[in-house]
Amino acid sequence: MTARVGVITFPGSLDDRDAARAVRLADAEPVPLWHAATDLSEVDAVILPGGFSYGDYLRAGAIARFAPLMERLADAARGGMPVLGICNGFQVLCESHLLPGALTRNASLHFVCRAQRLRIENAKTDWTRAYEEGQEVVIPVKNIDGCFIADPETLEELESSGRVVARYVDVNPNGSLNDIAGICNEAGNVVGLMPHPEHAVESLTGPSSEGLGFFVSVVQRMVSA
Amino acid sequence: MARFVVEVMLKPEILDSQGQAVARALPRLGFEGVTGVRQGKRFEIELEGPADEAATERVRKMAETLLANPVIETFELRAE
Amino acid sequence: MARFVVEVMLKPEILDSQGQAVARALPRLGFEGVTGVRQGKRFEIELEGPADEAATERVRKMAETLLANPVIETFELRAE
Amino acid sequence: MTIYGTESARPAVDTVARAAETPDVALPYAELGMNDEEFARVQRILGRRPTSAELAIYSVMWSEHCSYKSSRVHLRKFGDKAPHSDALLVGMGENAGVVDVGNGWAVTFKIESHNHPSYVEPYQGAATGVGGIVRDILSMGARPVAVMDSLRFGAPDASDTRRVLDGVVRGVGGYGNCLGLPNIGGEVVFDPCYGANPLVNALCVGVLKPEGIKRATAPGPGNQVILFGAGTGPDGIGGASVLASATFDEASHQKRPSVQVGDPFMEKLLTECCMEIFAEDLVVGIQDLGAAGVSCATTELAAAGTGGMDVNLDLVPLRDPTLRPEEILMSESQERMMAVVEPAKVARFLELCKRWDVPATVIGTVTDTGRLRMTWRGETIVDIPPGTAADEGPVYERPYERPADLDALQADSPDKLPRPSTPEQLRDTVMWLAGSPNLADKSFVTSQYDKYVQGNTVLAMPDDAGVIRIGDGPQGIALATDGNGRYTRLDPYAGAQLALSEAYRNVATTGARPLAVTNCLNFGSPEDPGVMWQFARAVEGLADACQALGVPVTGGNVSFYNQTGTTPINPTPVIGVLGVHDDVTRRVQISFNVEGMSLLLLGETRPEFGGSEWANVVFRHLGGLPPRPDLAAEAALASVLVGAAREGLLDAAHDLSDGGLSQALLESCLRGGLGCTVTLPGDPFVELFSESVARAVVAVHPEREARVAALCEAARVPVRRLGVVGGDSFTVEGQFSIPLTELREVYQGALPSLFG
Ligand SMILES: Nc1ncnc2c1ncn2[C@@H]1O[C@H](COP(=O)(O)OP(=O)(O)O)[C@@H](O)[C@H]1O
Ligand SMILES: [Mg+2]
Repeated sequence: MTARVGVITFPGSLDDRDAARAVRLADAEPVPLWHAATDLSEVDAVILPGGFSYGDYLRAGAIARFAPLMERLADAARGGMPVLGICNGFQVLCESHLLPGALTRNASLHFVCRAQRLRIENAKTDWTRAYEEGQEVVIPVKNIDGCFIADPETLEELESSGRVVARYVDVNPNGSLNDIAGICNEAGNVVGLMPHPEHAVESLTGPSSEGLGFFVSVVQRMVSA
Repeated sequence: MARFVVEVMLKPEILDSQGQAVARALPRLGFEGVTGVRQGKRFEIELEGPADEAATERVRKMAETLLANPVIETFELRAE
Repeated sequence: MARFVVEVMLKPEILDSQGQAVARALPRLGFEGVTGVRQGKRFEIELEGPADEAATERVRKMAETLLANPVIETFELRAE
Repeated sequence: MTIYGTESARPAVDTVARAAETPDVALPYAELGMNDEEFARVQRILGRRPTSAELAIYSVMWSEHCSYKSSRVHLRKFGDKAPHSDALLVGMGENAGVVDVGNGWAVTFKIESHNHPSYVEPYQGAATGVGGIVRDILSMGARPVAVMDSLRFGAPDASDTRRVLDGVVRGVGGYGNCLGLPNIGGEVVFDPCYGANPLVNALCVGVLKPEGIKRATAPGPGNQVILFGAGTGPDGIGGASVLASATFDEASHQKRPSVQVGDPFMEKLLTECCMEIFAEDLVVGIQDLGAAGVSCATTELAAAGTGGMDVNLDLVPLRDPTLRPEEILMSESQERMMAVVEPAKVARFLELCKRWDVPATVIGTVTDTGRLRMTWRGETIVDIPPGTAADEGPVYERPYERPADLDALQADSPDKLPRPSTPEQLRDTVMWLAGSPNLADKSFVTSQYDKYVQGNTVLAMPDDAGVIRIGDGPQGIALATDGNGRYTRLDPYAGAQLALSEAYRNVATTGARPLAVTNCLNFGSPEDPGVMWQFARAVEGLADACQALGVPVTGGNVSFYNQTGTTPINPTPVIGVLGVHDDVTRRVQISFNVEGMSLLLLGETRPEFGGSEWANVVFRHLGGLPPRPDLAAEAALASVLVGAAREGLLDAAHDLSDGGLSQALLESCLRGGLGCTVTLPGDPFVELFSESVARAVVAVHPEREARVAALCEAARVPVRRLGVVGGDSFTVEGQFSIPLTELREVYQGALPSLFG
């Protein structure tokens, strides 16, 4: 049975078709989900793609959070469904309080697009089990509101419970606290990631194909579940 | 017609990179003696009906749920 | 120590895409009856010295040259 | 009824009936940029004075920007001399040209300027420049797949340059990134002549099926005219308010601002909405609203269709309810489109718009009356033959004359400038050039642009051309833009050819077959005979070169009046070349990736330094003649590069252009992180810094050297072994060796230290 991975399109989503391509390359079936829908079409996992939902006007992710489908998603996520928020998707997850902290304007105040080296810090989440802990991968980042912040207690809790999923290596492109590039919830099924693994799935069009592991991970989980 | 102003500022402990950039730019432009700059947002909201308690409550709810992110921001609200 | 607030808003004839996006989102969140939303910026500026005429003038100059873009924005300034 | 009275709250309307009755009312046509003769012509066409709304339409449609009245007689040469091309599906004259790239795919692309607005308000000017060209591509029926930006700013250390550059780059990025279009290339050039005249030229490319091509036409009486997208506000209508205030309601109509503001989110919605509308084949014609807004869309659609249209201006959704009809007609509000839809399909059209939150309104109907009629508040305010506004604008044969200073300029050859000769001097020159703003690393700019979005970017900056995969591959396209104002100042005919040459070469260097051309001609005032001469010569040069290289011009844009006082910018034709890759996996990059590869130099090097970066950077010298264009050599080089790429022979290739061999080698070294060692048989200064055309350096596996040499010989392209890839320095035997770390520091540090 192939895993069905939903990809939500909000108005202003940009990397939805790329996320679907990545799902396909991981041998799963991508299922387009429309933000205004009221059910999740029986998917096994969901990706909130990158982009500028609602233009990122007001705050990145602030308006998309209220999409009808997000209520369903929140329930499903609490019930253990794997959810990956990439860039704008990460911002939506934080705005929805499915993940702690917030993503604010980059320290440089510039949009930054670069091939970024990351270290996978937690290889046990639903989206990282195809990696080794400590493995380094090169994946694009591209954002202007990618600076992860959280209050000291939250940060301490994320660090001590191993919920920092990925960290920037060499360069911190946006000023994130503790070089944090991605985090997860307590159960490890909801992951937010600022870099874009869906743009590192073919070496022809990305800096590497090392992002594929995120999508392979969730497929492996479906199979083992 | 009721008019409200909602002012949203980052919590003081949150790094305000935009405010800091302004603060850094000022001396370059010849403005000395500035000891701090903070940058936030300002919304003007117009509602049908009178500017009564109920309207204020509605705007407060908008501010809490949408206009400000309580994780990093605080807001103030006033009728105009 | 002098404290000023500078409020920067788009000129009324300039498209306020951010305010409009908020205005369009509100009904979907169950907030009806909102007839207009405008979004602008708010700066808090702290200066050394007293909040006198001269300080006000300096902040006005900052607002004109850096905080606001006179081509599309207007500002208001007040001491706090 | 009083004519222009204030007796009621309702301002008076200048109706067609009124215009016929009051021939002597003075209209402010001069303020709208119309001369006496043009105004008289409008009167002759209409047989009466125009209403103020009609004047609004004619004045914008007959403006230089919309009518090409000064350039048209010259631009014809692109058509007259166009080489035959089987690939051309839509030529010049539509919103953008369309070329067949094979395998059932077509591509449309165009470059356009937004220079003046980008000086007034850099962020919004640049942002709306991107937005405007994207809508042109959209209106051809294509999905936009990438953008490029060709930028020119004043002296890097001039006080205003930072403001303009910062805003322009943020604007290009802010709009394109939010729209989800990868930025795959462009230019950043500094020269004092662009100080108060920055050039912001934006290119967009889109992909479609040949059967899906859409046209700007309104055929079929009874078909509905739908305006969709953003509301109409007082954007960019400084001129219209002259009309409104001078004629009518002095007090309440201040001169309106002329800044246009972009909303990329709305454009993204518009794009997705159009894709679904096209997929269901819901339109018979479509036009974007750019400069001249509703005036342009209605007149052009009607003129190209059955010929008539009735429009009710009261139905135009307004952002500002106080707008007068003249202002509605001239408004340049962004993110709007106009579609012509069969009545039976209107409901579905509106439904799709609703799904995407795109406001859409039926505002008119196609007729066969031959007249464009518009009503406002129940009165007829426009009744004109639409073709007279859209197609029959004035055409000027402006006087032109070779600039008086050109002889002296060309005589002032760089030959007398002292040249570096010792190893130290040569080394210093390499470093100096590498760290000069025009040659230094542009990552400070390009890292602010998303190049990955859509997942089809095969090559982007800093490679020689952007390459985009089409469909699921393996086919794809390559695009490059180039222009050199210094060369063109020295010799406009050659300068335009050199720009084409370079873009052509850049595309071929990636392994793509060059196919078609777009151009943006940035010049001073056409009323200056010297400028007009530059323009005529440049167009002639470009047309001849396109013919020689077999690549037709498919579209473009002219921007005049780029001057400060009476001083024009250096004439700056920016040329975009589109090429095709049959298999994008065979694309060739600039980076030296593998130790031990042999370096070959293709092409012939002559001592050519007129207009060179060396003369510019070291001496601020501009004089002499630019490098000699050699189109035959260019075509031969391209055939070798394309053939070698197809056979998979090249590990890297980089064309030689600004800064010459030295610059090309160090860019390839720094990109790949590997050094090189080369031997220069001739005068090292000439070898390193000459800007002769039709040259490229390639890295090939030693075993493949012979095959590449054979290809060169067959095409009569001179080839010479330069050296080898490897190590961690840029070494010229017997001269100098510069550690890459040192080079990297100056190359990458320059722009951040100026603008960071
Ligand atoms: N404004 C820009 N936007 C996007 N890419 C740019 C821009 N300016 C320069 N580039 C890219 O940087 C690289 C180097 O530019 P340049 O040296 O001008 O190239 P070339 O000499 O090959 O034409 C190219 O890939 C070019 O497309
Ligand atoms: Mg090149």
